[in-house]
Amino acid sequence: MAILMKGNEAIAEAAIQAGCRLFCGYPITPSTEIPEYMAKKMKKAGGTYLQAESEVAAIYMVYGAGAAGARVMSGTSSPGFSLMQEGLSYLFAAEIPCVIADVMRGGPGLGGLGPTQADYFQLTKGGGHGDYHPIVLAPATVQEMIDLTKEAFDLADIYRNPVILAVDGILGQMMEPVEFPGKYEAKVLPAKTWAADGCEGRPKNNVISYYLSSEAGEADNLRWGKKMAQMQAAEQRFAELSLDDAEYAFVAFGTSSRITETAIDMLRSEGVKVGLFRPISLWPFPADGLLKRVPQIKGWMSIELSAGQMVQDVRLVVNGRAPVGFYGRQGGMTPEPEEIVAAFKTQILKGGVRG
Amino acid sequence: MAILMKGNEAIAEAAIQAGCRLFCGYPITPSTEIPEYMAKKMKKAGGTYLQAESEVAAIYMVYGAGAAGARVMSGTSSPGFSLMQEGLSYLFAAEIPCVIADVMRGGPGLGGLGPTQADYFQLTKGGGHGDYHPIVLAPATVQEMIDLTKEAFDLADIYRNPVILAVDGILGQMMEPVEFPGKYEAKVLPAKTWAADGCEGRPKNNVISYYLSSEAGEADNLRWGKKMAQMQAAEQRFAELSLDDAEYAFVAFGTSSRITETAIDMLRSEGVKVGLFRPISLWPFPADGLLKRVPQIKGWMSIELSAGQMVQDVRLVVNGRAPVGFYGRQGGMTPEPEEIVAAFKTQILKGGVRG
Amino acid sequence: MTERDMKRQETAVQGTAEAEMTKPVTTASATTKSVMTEPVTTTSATMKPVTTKYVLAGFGGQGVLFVGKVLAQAGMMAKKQVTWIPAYGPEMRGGTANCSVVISDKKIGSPTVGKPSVCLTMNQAAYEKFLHTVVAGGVLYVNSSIVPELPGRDDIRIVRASVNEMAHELGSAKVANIVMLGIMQALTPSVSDEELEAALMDLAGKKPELAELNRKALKAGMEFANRL
Amino acid sequence: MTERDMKRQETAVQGTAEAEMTKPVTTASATTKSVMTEPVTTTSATMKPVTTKYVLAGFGGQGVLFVGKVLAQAGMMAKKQVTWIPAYGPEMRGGTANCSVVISDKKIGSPTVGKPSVCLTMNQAAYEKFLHTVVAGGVLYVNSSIVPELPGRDDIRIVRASVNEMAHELGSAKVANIVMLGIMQALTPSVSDEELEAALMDLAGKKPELAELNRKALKAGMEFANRL
Amino acid sequence: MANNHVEIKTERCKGCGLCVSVCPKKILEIGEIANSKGYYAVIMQDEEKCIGCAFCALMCPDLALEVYRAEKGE
Amino acid sequence: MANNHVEIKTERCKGCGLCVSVCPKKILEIGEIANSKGYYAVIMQDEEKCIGCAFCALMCPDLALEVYRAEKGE
Amino acid sequence: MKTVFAKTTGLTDRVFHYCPGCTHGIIHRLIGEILEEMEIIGQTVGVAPVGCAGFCENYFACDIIGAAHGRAVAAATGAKRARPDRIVFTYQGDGDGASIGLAETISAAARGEKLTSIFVNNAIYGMTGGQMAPTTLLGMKTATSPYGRDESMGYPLDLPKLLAQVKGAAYVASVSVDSPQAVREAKKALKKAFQVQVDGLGYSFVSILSTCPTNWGVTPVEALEWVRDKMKPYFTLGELKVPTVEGGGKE
Amino acid sequence: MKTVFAKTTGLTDRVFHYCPGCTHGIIHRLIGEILEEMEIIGQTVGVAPVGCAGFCENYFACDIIGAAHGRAVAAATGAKRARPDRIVFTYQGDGDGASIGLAETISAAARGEKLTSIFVNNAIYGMTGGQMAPTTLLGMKTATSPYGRDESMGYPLDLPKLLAQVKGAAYVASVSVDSPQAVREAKKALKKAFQVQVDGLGYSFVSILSTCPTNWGVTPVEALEWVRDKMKPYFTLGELKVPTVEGGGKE
Ligand SMILES: Cc1ncc(C[n+]2csc(CCOP(=O)(O)OP(=O)(O)O)c2C)c(N)n1
Ligand SMILES: Cc1ncc(C[n+]2csc(CCOP(=O)(O)OP(=O)(O)O)c2C)c(N)n1
Ligand code: SF4
Ligand code: SF4
Ligand code: SF4
Ligand code: SF4
Ligand code: SF4
Ligand code: SF4
Ligand SMILES: [Mg+2]
Ligand SMILES: [Mg+2]
Repeated sequence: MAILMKGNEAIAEAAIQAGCRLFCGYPITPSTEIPEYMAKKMKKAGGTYLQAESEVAAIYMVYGAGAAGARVMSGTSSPGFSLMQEGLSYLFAAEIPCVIADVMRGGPGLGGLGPTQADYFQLTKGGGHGDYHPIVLAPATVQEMIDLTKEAFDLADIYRNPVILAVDGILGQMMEPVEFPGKYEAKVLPAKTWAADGCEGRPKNNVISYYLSSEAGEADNLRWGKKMAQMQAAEQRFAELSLDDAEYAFVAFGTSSRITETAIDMLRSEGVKVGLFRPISLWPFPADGLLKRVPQIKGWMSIELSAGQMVQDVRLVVNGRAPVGFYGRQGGMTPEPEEIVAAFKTQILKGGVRG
Repeated sequence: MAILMKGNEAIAEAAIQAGCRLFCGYPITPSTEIPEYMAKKMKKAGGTYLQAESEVAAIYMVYGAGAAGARVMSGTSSPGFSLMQEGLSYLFAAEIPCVIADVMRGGPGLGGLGPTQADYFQLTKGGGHGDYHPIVLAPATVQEMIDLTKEAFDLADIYRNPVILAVDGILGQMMEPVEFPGKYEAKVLPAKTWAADGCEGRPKNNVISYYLSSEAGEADNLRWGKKMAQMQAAEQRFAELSLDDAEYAFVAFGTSSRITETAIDMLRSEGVKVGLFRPISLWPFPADGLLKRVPQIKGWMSIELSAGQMVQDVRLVVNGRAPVGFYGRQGGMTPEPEEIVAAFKTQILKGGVRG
Repeated sequence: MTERDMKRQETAVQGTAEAEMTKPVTTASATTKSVMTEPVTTTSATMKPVTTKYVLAGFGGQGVLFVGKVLAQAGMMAKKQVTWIPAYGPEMRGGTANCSVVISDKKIGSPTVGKPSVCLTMNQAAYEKFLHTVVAGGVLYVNSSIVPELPGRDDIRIVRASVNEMAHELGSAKVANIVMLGIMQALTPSVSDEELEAALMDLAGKKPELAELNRKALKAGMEFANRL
Repeated sequence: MTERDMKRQETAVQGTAEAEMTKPVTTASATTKSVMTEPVTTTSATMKPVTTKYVLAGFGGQGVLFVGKVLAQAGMMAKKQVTWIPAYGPEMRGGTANCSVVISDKKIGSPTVGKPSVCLTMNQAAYEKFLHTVVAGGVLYVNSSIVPELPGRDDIRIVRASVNEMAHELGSAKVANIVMLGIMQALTPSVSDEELEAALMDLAGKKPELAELNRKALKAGMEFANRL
Repeated sequence: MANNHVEIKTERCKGCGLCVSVCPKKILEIGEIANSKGYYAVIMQDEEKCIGCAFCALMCPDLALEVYRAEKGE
Repeated sequence: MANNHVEIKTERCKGCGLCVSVCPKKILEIGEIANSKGYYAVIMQDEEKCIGCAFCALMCPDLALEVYRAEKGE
Repeated sequence: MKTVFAKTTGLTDRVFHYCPGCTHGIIHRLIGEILEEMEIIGQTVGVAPVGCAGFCENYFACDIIGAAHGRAVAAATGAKRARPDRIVFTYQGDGDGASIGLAETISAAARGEKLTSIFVNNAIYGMTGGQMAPTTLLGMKTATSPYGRDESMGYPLDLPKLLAQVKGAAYVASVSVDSPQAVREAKKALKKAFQVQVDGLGYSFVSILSTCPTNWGVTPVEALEWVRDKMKPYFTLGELKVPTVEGGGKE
Repeated sequence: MKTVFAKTTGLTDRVFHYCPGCTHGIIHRLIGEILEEMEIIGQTVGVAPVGCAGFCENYFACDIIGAAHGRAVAAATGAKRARPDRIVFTYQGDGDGASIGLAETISAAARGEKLTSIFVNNAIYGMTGGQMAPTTLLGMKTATSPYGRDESMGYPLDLPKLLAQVKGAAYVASVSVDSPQAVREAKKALKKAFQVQVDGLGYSFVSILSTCPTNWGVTPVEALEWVRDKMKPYFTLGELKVPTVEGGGKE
């Protein structure tokens, strides 16, 4: 049965259903419904909502719990997410599975509470130090928030890697009808034989994130590089809309992809053959899927709630074979479909953008 | 008169000469000589070395001092730099001038102490939340560390923006002969009429980083966007070596650019016409300078102490007009010139890399 | 805008203990004004899928977010596609809050509403902000208890109702929003009356007294509209 | 490697209060072995600019970083281009430390030294690690007080000297590194003897006693080498 | 002798009632008329009884009150 | 009666001298021979005097000492 | 007529954004009055927190730096070290100063930073809509302790009590503003705190029990009663530390 | 022969990497012995700091999680909350626990986290080569207080004294290992701390005065004397708080 639910609450409920029994977080708008929902529901589920003293502490609580083998999660918004960057780098290096939601708001600085996607770089290029990438999943509907949250926990366990839910503030606050399809069945996952949870009956485990020599450091980095290549091969996710006959394509994720859908309706009603390529995994960026469309598409356009970040990844894939335009709104504003249509016409149809 | 000096100490001395009178930091290898030098010399210069309780505190001490109009600096290494990401986003939004040195070590996680350039993304794409960029300067010699440190303070004041010195661990630890050219004369800089340093005799000043509405947030972001465009127009810095007759070009900064110089000597002695494009400003990336060489260069190759980060910026500029290869070492390792030569031959001369 | 407001304005839903801390202003008298345009969207059985886009605005505590939730809930119960998004004005406490609701027969693309077909403005700031966003041929509902008679538009229908007074008469100033919901239901329904009432009861009918009060308010609004 | 080691090994420079906490091992006896190859680089006045690349290695406290500093300082005083880079082995306390020094007549590209032309190994681990990195025709100096006679190479010159004992005789085990520096100066100089001595005095000649001791050690090394 | 006087800045008042609760003379009261922000501002019932103690102003979080004491002979 | 016995694991000893400093019988001493790490390990001077108090082992930071007490009749 | 009470010039004319009856307003006024009375408006730099008081730059007549959540003391430290001739104070909520910024508060005290922290304890995160704070009392229901705070969520932190143990803290007081008398006491403590800074004696800290009628879900008058009945019995009150001659503080 | 003293199974056979005479080694041994004696090696998860003890996973026979600098208590909190049936302890330096991780330490105490923190106070940052720590004594020369720590750099923080004021802390002790007798006392305190955790009474914390001969620039034996002569007079010693029946601690 469908129920009307806020995106943030949907994430929280889905996490509980996926077996998450510990949430460590610190309140921050517009993500606060996640901890609040957890505070309300975790106890009944036999789990714990734990309010950390800060986001720095929260991410390391996640670190400790994940290292001990638990399904654990945190949720925050942009400034809080910034405070977690050292932790994310550590989580990657110590190969600790966990799920973090970043419900993005207006930045930089204290900024504002309006929705943005301006943490894209931070999310996908690594806001912390060193060469690493968490998996980043970007839902576009509240239902997808549920489905991806559940999947996030599995992916985290499979790859021993943090998985981030990249949610713009609108999705976090929006209500839509959703369904929870029965009892969640986790995939058959590798046993956590590596976890530091008491060594009775087995050799002791250490979960650490340092290396003693540069040689060892390089070896670790190469091993992680291989793991990331595996993720790039297996975990690129995207959705397409009206691309089969398209001459032009938008690229957009999350809320901006939905606004773009409406813009596409408008353009199609004017006879313009345009479609949508929607990355669902922001990292790994769905380069292979996009690449398949490159021969067919005469002009691309990235629509973002930022000054233009993902557009770089689009350009890297298109690599000069067609113009790639960009339109975005910032600081909490969202574009109207009409603006997207107009920008598309200027930049792509009239060729206002460089190849 | 030339003196032999460690890179980290050179930064510290240059900062003092540039009028920096407050250093707030937290010790971390391999940047520790910066605070230690400050602790030794600041007092005599009439300034203060202040050991913060953490990097999070350090960056906000810098924030407060900069907001009050002081020339202030911090220095750290990768994990500490990660802890400063929220602060950097705030510094940008509140438009507070300051200088931070990131002496990069092996990551991710606790990692190792060997030199890397693996914070490139974090430095240039914004490790914190929101759309923002500090200026990032990457010296390649100890002398350049001095010159760029002094310039960093001026740039910070001119643009009211944080300026980062991106230093790989080798440069921080290396000794080279340097000269301090007499008394440092700061440029004529705009008076800090905006500083919050007591409002006697003028209307009160507030230095803040939030906006009350998304409309205002967008306006702020657009204004900052303009400022960043100005920096991109005026502050791209790079050096070229043997490019005038070159058919191929390496792109490299910092220590890897110097190793590459030796590789170029080797290749030139074999008759290969190859040169070096060395970004000095990592942000703004010297796209214009690189673009000028695009018509002439048949193959590019980025050499980095990372898994390949700057190569993305090179590819964005080259945009498919020539192959762009990459060779790097990780985790604290540095390449030998011979390795670079070999990689160049495989990837570029033998065409092993995609266009 | 404050994070507090974001949170608070939303929790000030109908029927919870958290109501406005200050009594609402109840001064302007009830007037109605209509222009002869048809509402853009109805639920009438045409072949073309129908999408209704709402913006509901007022100040925090007036329950506009709640009205939106009832509409969305009703739409969902009617097996339609729905979205509900809260938005908050730039000001501090007492600032403007609004929500966007889309009810549609087909999959909803953009959940944000820049140009509503149906708009509700419960205070003057909202009226001034949203008057010009309504699509030509759309309907604008105005709480004339608070919003004085101001310049309007000729290409939309403007329905004015002094819902504060009407609510007061029903026994609680708090249900002014529900009275307005009733008026909207009578003139621009997206769902059947039963579906709307069921949705309202779902969200604010837990306690019998409240259920009764809300039901009465809804009825009162519909009757008022039917008399227009 | 520990951050502490990185720091410490470096601060254990000649003539400071911070010397090794444990006495160095002084067992192996002095032997010398040479093959008939010319050092790759000398300061002799050829037209081609000369670049000498050093790796100086040992365990923390043996003062190899300091030897590198003296070489670099001397190179600078001789108006050459110089670089000095410390590097630290993977092990904990007692692990291997080394530094790379480049002295050149022209601008220095790579400051890292993968294939030294002149190499110094003050302990066995260093010997094993660096023996095979020396370029053919290069020179490897070995502290035979500590490094036992091990398989070598025929294409480089290997100079073995029991510098611990020699230093001991001079009155302080701490100057073994300077004795070795003297030997290196005699056989593969990059600068004049005066320049080297001046550099040494610059870095470790603040206190008269120390100045004297270091000068004597340098001399002793040079004399030893000249007798080879 | 003139009354002590409490000046109520109605537009600043948010009708919180803190002043009412502390007035030792119980002469303050939340009024019936809303200010432009919709707050029912406090009103003075009986200024003659005011002893000018300024308790009300001390507790007012919104600087809505100023207190003047009648001086001898006023 | 046999002596009490202190077993010195020379390869673990770092020659720090803490044991030496606390031995009530002053029978421990830093030796002259370096172990494979170059540390001059502690040596026992006169085991007969050892009272088996284990002060040395309690203070040894490197687990280089084990202490055994002779039992009655041994 | 003699003016018994009029608006201070230490504050601007802007109407506070705080909820009706929120005692943040009273505390603001006291600080404004002190800035005026001590004639330091033009020499003072205030540091704003993130929290309900995050917009206080609109009200204080002195220069203001807006810090990040929890970092007001760090920012104030930077400002004071850069300009030792200035009077620097922070204004912070309990979440800001005792949770995310706890290390900053205690470390500044330990360093004896010559600045003044004003800590407004309303036992809740007001700004974000009423979540549990480090100071939330046991049993108290908040958005993240919906069934009441129990021991598994920890005990309310009595920050002034801790700070009184820190050597570099020269003046530590814990006051309230729940009655006219308390308001007068609070002002005295605040003024002493500023005076300690002017005299260069070390870190001064004043904790003030404050209300949040909105998130407590009570009327403003009930909120004052709640301060009296629940908070005052739990949190240590009074002057917990006053300066000694040599600089450091004495309990 | 009767074994009076032999190596515990609570430690691996790896030789410590610590400098000669560094008392980190003694403290390691005590913990290993306790793990063995309490028969909890297989049930225990230790959390390593960043600092000289950052490699202690090589030595403790139990499972170890390596945290970031200052975050050991946060990581331990996560581990314990995830596995309340396990014994969880942190091993931290003074920089780790009292500077960068200060908020984590005190907040965990306030929350009454049922874990044990072992705080090794050597008055310096050992790992990074001897910089000033929050615990560095006045007058002490370090790499970042080359002329000696003076008051402008703050006063040494007496963390156990603070923690004893925090309600959720059930057991707080401050001990030393500068003599065999002291070592025995230290072991008793450590064992009590673990027992308090086993009994589920709340947070337990043991501060241990330790040496850093290397960075203090003295011999190991002189270092012990320095602990006795300089550190013990400054830092509060003893059992500062022992558990009460109801769970929270009592001073
Ligand atoms: C890094 C970060 N985390 C969280 C937030 C969200 N946030 C803003 S204010 C606040 C707490 C406010 O509580 P308090 O400090 O007690 O002040 P009050 O509003 O109660 O006066 C929080 C959690 C933020 N802005 N930044
Ligand atoms: C975020 C971060 N900042 C700084 C460092 C560098 N660092 C490593 S250990 C350490 C301090 C060690 O001192 P302490 O905690 O007292 O432990 P000790 O080595 O003295 O036992 C520092 C500053 C780091 N690794 N990470
Ligand atoms: S001054 Fe005193 S008596 Fe007069 S109104 Fe105010 S509180 Fe009442
Ligand atoms: S205390 Fe102030 S704001 Fe509150 S009712 Fe009285 S005058 Fe109005
Ligand atoms: S057991 Fe006691 S007497 Fe025997 S060697 Fe050790 S300390 Fe000395
Ligand atoms: S205490 Fe241990 S390590 Fe130190 S000298 Fe004695 S046996 Fe050796
Ligand atoms: S939310 Fe609470 S603390 Fe914030 S202004 Fe309102 S009453 Fe005051
Ligand atoms: S540096 Fe100091 S604390 Fe670290 S191992 Fe050596 S003596 Fe011990
Ligand atoms: Mg609060
Ligand atoms: Mg320490």
